Amino acid sequence: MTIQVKRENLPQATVVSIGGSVDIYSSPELRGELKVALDGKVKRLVIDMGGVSFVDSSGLATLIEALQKVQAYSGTLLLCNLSAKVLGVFQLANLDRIFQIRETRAAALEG
Amino acid sequence: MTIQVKRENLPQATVVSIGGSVDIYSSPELRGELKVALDGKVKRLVIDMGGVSFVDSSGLATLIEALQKVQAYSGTLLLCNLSAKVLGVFQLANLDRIFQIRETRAAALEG
Amino acid sequence: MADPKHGIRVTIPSDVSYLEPIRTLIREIAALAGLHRDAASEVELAVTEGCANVIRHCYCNSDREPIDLTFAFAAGVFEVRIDDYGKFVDPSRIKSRPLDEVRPGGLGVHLMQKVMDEVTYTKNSWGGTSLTMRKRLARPGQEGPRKDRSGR
Amino acid sequence: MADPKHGIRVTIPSDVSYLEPIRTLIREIAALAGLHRDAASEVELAVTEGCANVIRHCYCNSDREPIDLTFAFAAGVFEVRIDDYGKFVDPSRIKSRPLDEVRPGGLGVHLMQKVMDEVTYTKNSWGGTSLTMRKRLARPGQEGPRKDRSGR
Ligand SMILES: Nc1ncnc2c1ncn2[C@@H]1O[C@H](COP(=O)(O)OP(=O)(O)O)[C@@H](O)[C@H]1O
Ligand SMILES: Nc1ncnc2c1ncn2[C@@H]1O[C@H](COP(=O)(O)OP(=O)(O)O)[C@@H](O)[C@H]1O
Repeated sequence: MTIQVKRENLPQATVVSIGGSVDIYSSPELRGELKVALDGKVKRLVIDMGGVSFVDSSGLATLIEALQKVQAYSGTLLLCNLSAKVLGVFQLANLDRIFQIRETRAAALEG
Repeated sequence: MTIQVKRENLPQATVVSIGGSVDIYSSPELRGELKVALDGKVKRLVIDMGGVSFVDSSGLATLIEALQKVQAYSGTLLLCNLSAKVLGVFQLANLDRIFQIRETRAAALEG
Repeated sequence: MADPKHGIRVTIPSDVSYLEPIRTLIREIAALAGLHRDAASEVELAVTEGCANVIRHCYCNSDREPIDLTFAFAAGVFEVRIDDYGKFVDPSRIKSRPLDEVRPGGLGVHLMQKVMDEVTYTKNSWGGTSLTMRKRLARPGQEGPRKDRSGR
Repeated sequence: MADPKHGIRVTIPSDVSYLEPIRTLIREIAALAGLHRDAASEVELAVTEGCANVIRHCYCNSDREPIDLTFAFAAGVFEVRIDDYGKFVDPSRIKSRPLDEVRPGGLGVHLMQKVMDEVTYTKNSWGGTSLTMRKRLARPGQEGPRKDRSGR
């Protein structure tokens, strides 16, 4: 598979770590993994993108969908560990202003 | 470039270390590097293939040519550090019986 | 068949599982063309978006229709053409949503236009849509074909 | 155009610098097809040898003639076809030297035959040579398409 997704429940937040390529092929798998967290209405969801080497507009769509669901139940979604390349794609779509983005996982867990 | 070639003159032998792909595209570069050693009629030539990830019949041809030139002036040519995959290609062509192949560079330098 | 002097042509089925192999191939061809790694990543993104749009909007997610990709490089320009076998679509109708109307989707064409220097839709000779995208090789002093004869 | 249901088709110029990108692509397609890494390496070798022979013996080392590569996988078999646009050559004349007559060269066809399960030369529809090579996917229990729908 081209994507790896892992979900952990920590005291401070639920963390979903992603690795590989998040594209039109693999984003359904990410959506499924996020759905579990979103259905449980977790207060604080951290998506650790440290392992992501590629993201396309389908990947962005999946993340926007998650953000909107979290906002609908007044939770918090944070992204962390974006490579310069992946952050660049968010910036191209002005999404760096929409998402709360932290450099490290520790920073994302703190707020 | 797809190939890296380095030549060193050690007390025991001249060592040519190769990395990358030795194919119809890159073997002329290897041939050029070997020519310098062969023109100097070095007594003992060790070709360290530790970095080689791919070899095709052009690569084999280049090495056979070198072997025959070394034999013509009664020198010694040894190969070392072949990966299982690269050794497999030699075996397919029965060349493991033609070349003196050593597992390590140390063994090749000793004989 | 593509004019072989101009690089490489690939036909894939309209199956999203082929996009990862295509991105890998782009990295290799881009290296031959002397494109910088970051620029190559941008071409990977643009081609993924272009193919995704063909798969979804032209082929309605069928995974067994052909998509032709043609990669060419010459004179400091890296060019990709994506040809489909559907109906030609009025290019004025192909555009992304405004960026501030945030919703899932509607960003593909915008990303292509951002990362490539030129994005053009035309009708191809068999009546389908041809998407041509060009990227200029930056910093001509530092970049360039890996070998002279690769730079055609 | 290749039948897209059967995988992927690539046209490259007869330029040896394209063989490394093609090997990388083969690794990716082989992964889609569920081919073991070692088996994929063998396909890489066979395709390199097949293309090298087209470049040298069919196109006399011209680097701007077309070579078509078609990769297909179905029913536990990975198939590669290499098509040239030269004259069809009597297949009985295409053979390597005896292994014990050691000299530089004359091993390509032997290596192809060793690593592939089937190697066949036929005349293609436009009068050139078509080299078809097949490799069976070993250990069906452990191997298989990465996804059901990739296994076409
Ligand atoms: N190849 C295509 N064929 C037909 N219509 C297309 C094509 N590509 C894009 N479009 C149209 O342009 C719109 C914007 O595309 P895009 O920005 O990629 O966002 P999305 O595909 O997520 O809607 C699409 O919704 C579609 O209407
Ligand atoms: N595509 C081809 N077209 C014409 N002749 C070929 C082709 N491939 C191979 N041959 C013939 O078969 C011979 C053996 O090929 P091979 O085993 O690859 O060794 P080499 O190419 O080094 O001679 C070649 O010398 C050539 O005469």
